[in-house]
Amino acid sequence: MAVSDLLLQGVNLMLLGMGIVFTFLAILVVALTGMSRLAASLSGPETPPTVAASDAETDDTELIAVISAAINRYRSR
Amino acid sequence: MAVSDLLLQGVNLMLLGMGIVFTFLAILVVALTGMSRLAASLSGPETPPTVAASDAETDDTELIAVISAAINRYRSR
Amino acid sequence: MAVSDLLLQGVNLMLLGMGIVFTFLAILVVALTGMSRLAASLSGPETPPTVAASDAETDDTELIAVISAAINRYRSR
Amino acid sequence: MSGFDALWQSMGIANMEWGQVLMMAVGCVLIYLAIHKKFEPLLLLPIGFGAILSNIPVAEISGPDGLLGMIYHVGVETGIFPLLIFMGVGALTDFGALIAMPSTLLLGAAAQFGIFATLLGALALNMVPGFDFSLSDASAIAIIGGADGPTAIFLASRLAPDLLGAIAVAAYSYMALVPIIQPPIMRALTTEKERSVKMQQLRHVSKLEKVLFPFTVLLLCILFLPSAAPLIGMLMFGNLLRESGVVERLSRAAQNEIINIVTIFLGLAVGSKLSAEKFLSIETLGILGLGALAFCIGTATGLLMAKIMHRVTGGKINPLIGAAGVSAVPMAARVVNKVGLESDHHNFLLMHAMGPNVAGVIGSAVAAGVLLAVVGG
Amino acid sequence: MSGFDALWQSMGIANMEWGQVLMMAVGCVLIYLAIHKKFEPLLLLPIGFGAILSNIPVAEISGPDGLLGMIYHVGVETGIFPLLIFMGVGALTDFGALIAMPSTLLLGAAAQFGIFATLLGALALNMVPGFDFSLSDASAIAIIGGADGPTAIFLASRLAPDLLGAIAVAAYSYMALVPIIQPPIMRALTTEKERSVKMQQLRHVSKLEKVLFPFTVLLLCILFLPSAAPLIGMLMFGNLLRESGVVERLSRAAQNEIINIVTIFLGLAVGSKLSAEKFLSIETLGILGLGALAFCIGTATGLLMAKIMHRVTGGKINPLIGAAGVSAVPMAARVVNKVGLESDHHNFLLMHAMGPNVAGVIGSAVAAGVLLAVVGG
Amino acid sequence: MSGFDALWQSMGIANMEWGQVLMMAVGCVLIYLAIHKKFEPLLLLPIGFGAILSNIPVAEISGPDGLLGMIYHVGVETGIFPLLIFMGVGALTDFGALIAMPSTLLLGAAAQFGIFATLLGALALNMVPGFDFSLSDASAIAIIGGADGPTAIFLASRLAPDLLGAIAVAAYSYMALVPIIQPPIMRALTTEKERSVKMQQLRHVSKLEKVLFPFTVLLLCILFLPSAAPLIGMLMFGNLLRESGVVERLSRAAQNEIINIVTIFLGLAVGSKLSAEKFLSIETLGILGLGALAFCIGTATGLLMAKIMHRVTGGKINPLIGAAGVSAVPMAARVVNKVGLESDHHNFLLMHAMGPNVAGVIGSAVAAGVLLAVVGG
Ligand code: NA
Ligand code: NA
Ligand code: NA
Repeated sequence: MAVSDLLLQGVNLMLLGMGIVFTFLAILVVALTGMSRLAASLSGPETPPTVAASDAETDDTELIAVISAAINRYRSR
Repeated sequence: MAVSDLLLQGVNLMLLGMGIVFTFLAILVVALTGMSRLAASLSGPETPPTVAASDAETDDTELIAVISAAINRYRSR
Repeated sequence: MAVSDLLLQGVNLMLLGMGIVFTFLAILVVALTGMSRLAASLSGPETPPTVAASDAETDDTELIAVISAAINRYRSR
Repeated sequence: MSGFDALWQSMGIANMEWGQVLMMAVGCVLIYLAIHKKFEPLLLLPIGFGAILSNIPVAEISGPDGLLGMIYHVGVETGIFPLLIFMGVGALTDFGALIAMPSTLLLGAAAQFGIFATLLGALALNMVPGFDFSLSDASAIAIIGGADGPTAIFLASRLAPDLLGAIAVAAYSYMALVPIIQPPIMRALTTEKERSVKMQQLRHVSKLEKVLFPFTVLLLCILFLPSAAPLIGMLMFGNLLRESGVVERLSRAAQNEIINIVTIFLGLAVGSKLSAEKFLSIETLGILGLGALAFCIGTATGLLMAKIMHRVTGGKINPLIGAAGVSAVPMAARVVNKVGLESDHHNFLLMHAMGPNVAGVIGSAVAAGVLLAVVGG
Repeated sequence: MSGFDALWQSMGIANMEWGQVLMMAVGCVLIYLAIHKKFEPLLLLPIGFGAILSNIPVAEISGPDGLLGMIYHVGVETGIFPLLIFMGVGALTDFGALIAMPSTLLLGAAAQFGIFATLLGALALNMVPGFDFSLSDASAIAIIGGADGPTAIFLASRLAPDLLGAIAVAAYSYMALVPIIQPPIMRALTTEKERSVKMQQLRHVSKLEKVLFPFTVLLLCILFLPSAAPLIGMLMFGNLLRESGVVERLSRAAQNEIINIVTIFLGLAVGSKLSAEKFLSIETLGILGLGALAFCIGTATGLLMAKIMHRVTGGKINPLIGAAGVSAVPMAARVVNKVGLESDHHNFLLMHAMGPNVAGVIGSAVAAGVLLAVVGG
Repeated sequence: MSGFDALWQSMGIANMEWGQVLMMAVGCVLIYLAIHKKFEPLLLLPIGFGAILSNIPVAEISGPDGLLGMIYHVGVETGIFPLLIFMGVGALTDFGALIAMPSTLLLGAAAQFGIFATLLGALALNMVPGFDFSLSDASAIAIIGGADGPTAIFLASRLAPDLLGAIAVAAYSYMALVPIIQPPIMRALTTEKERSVKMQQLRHVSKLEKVLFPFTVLLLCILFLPSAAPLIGMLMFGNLLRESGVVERLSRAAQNEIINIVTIFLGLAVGSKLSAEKFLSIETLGILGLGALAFCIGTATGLLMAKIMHRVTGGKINPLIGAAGVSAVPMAARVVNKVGLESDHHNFLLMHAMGPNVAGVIGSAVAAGVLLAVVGG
């Protein structure tokens, strides 16, 4: 195939490709925004589960803090 | 094949199957009882290895206890 | 094949094999010695990285020491 | 421009069929149950996602060159994945309660009646127009009553690959539903007094007994039922890795790396069998109904056998533990414990229920062996 | 003695070709970069070692019966390894920043222009004597601009297996070079004032949103671009394992055991494609040049789109975060953070850059889907 | 009723052959040795269990469609499993002691005489009626003298698959027996004074040396013995993962997940080769005898070479460390240490024995390469 034909195909593919990538991700922006609203309306106040989750995280950090503190205490003797 | 034939086969298979399952597991009851006796006679007094094993387990629980205690102590300060 | 032929082949293979194993590993002795010299000349004083590495190891042992000590302290109460 | 046309033709919306949409919805329901209701999430989440992926139009992910198709071919068609899961289950299971009280094996045996009654039920369904279950199909469906996921997948992959998706979904769903299915049956078939029976503490089981146990079970399997040898062999191999005490590395690998990796792949591969033409049929409804029946019957016969043992032993056995004979480890044993606590707040039956519970695993593997030997031969 | 003769004939020095020596040197350079410069060592070290092994004369390690040849056949030709890596990436990635600010997806989209400009560049190179890139070749080369290793390997294994070695090496090398390639472009295209823009703290993202996210992305993929479904499907499956919170075991397996094991094998297998006749050609130079171009263009278009968003939002967006749209997670986001700190020591852009950064992963998977649908169909 | 008949025909007791019973007993003995005597349990336990499973009548577990048969086909016939084990061994091995004292390589070389003497012995056995070892068979048997399990399995799978079971069992059994086999030979060939020699502390080995080491070894292998490249290449790849310091994830995967998983499967697969017709033959007795001979000769020649080095260096080398040259890592080095402590309670030879010990691994891989090049060509 002549290079010019290939390049023409390439330009078409570029336009098509960027078009689709942009369209796809733009629709995804809309979809994610809608999804977040749906999630907010589904879970209502929704604070409780979040708190629980962050609780678990606190525990985790706390554990690390405990261990670090223990080690520091031991070292500082 | 007619459904009635199939059902007949099914009844046979049911009788055979439950028979074998029961027989198999009943023999296994006997075999396990024998196995336990054999084990008891093989190991004689047998307390030492058991103690060692449970020792290891104690260590494990003890370790967990130690860590929990350490964490609790730290938190309660 | 006659056993004597096989044995002859075996003797050949033995001589060849031990010869190669020895030659190979002897060359490797030379190569490793050269490699070590190369490494020494490449890294010059070279102490810093080594120190860093052993530092990390110390930390590791220290951590184990800390934990063991903590457990012992707990037990000895 | 042909690119646009090719692209439109390659879009999902241009090729979507109703059946695929429905199957993706089924996949979403399974995932919802897994996440929100915690229904056997380790299997149902990958199965549900596999169902979605394999019903995507154009992509052919469950085709012979697609990821899920290849995983199914390598791991499920060959039986390798269920067997590796069985090895992991063996490595994770402590058979101590069973060794301490071997008579609970009879409870595990009785509960397998759910399997064979369902077999008959599946064959009887052929009288209803629209159903056409062969003896192989009926056997594969019946094993749902074994309440043991890998056994069900293993048997279905051998006897009725077309029904595998529905059978696996039914098996894991009902295993998850055990806390809902079993208690009413347990209360109906036992008296308050029976439920309050306190059982003697289990004797200590020595390490030697635990090491000899896998050999004892395997020996009987070899002598009488070699068709169950792959399942029971791998179960006992895993258990030996655990109990031998000398191969800690391998035991950990069987309990963690291998079983986790295989579970992901097994779930996805099973999900790849949830295609519309296979799953959206009247037969699936039949399978779901028969599966529920199987669990109920198995629970009932386990309980009845336990009542007999209660009588024979002069009241030493709490009949509730019979319900654990269906396996569904450790869910069924926990249900027994919970129902027992309702009658007496200080009666912990968990350990006593573990005996019939693990006996149920062996029992359904034995039943699978019988079905393979007679039907699959 | 024929043994001696056979042995000499079997020695490496008697059979070594120049190309093999050079390719082993290339392998050593890759390993040097991996160890000494910390260039994507997880991939480049196994790739480099694979290159050495596969160029050993006589041994035929990358032949059909050799270890690397078999690994390549099973894992790369089938696409399984890159897909499993994608599952692991999904399980390792927190898409929270993207969910909190979905508009950053547009940055991920703009940065993919690097891919398509490079496609054109590769085709234009055909005007230089010695180059003969087909549309498939050009597409596979272009995906280097996606700055995403597994996507590049997946697409190359489908569209241009002969170029796979060079493409994978270029992709991972430039990903490692992001801290060197991007900052000058970032400084050239933005003003000091733009670089100092402080962005609003990201809102909290609920667990439910994180669970719904994979389904939202997958749904669009199913509807519009099923050819990207294997990649995006596995990415989202991994992410669901992570976010569902009920399959901790499987999430860990995807994040550790599976991705680590597969990375070793994928690296070795890619290395087995670094043979002299394939790699030591003018085309490789072209690929390396085009790859650099792709990264630069992608960075620039990402930045330009971010400048547009900066204007549109009345200055709420710091244009620097556009550079993270090329993906190269998390390196590009860190570079944004670093360049941002140069202008204002208290301006931490890391979290804001993570949005376009992970958007870039989705963007390049979408671009790969388009190329597969149009070129690979 | 045909069901009954089919079932009886499907029972193990109806189909059991004597050979199978005996082989299961062999399997039990191996497991007993593994558990009770701690004989290389990581391999001998799975091998023993594999032997039991594969000799179950009717079940055909080691047949082409059986689990063990498939595992053997995929992992052992292809050589993949031993090579992955070698990668793991490389990742687990610290070659520092060898780098600090490269001359100990000569001890590793000398100990390989056990291999070649055994080769001759195997051929000579053909003079005894009932033995008919080809040159390939003899080579595969001889490698037992390398005291290295994966090397033995790799070579046997290539040169004499029929003897693989017996060879692997012999190799691992004698490796386990090293603490019993070696000390008498060590005491017989050395004087009390020699055994009391204290060796200079090993010099510090830099990180750079450890990183360059795998390349040095691989380079020689490439130049002179590419037939050993798969083995040595994977060993050195694993070691580079370990020493590079930049791929901690991969190093851990090679040292744990991969080697543990592969060990389970390799053991089972090797066990599947323990069939009555292959194992219960006079040839197995020959192999066991030759294996013992190989270990004794290797130990002796290692010691003798160490005595020469003792003289040459003016007494700086403790001749005991020569015994560690047979490999059997780290057992042989520990035996050296123990025997050394008998003569002087403060003489710790462990680190000095690690040099020849790991040299023995390289030495037997080199010997395997020679045998493959000459015999397998
Ligand atoms: Na069951
Ligand atoms: Na990208
Ligand atoms: Na050796």
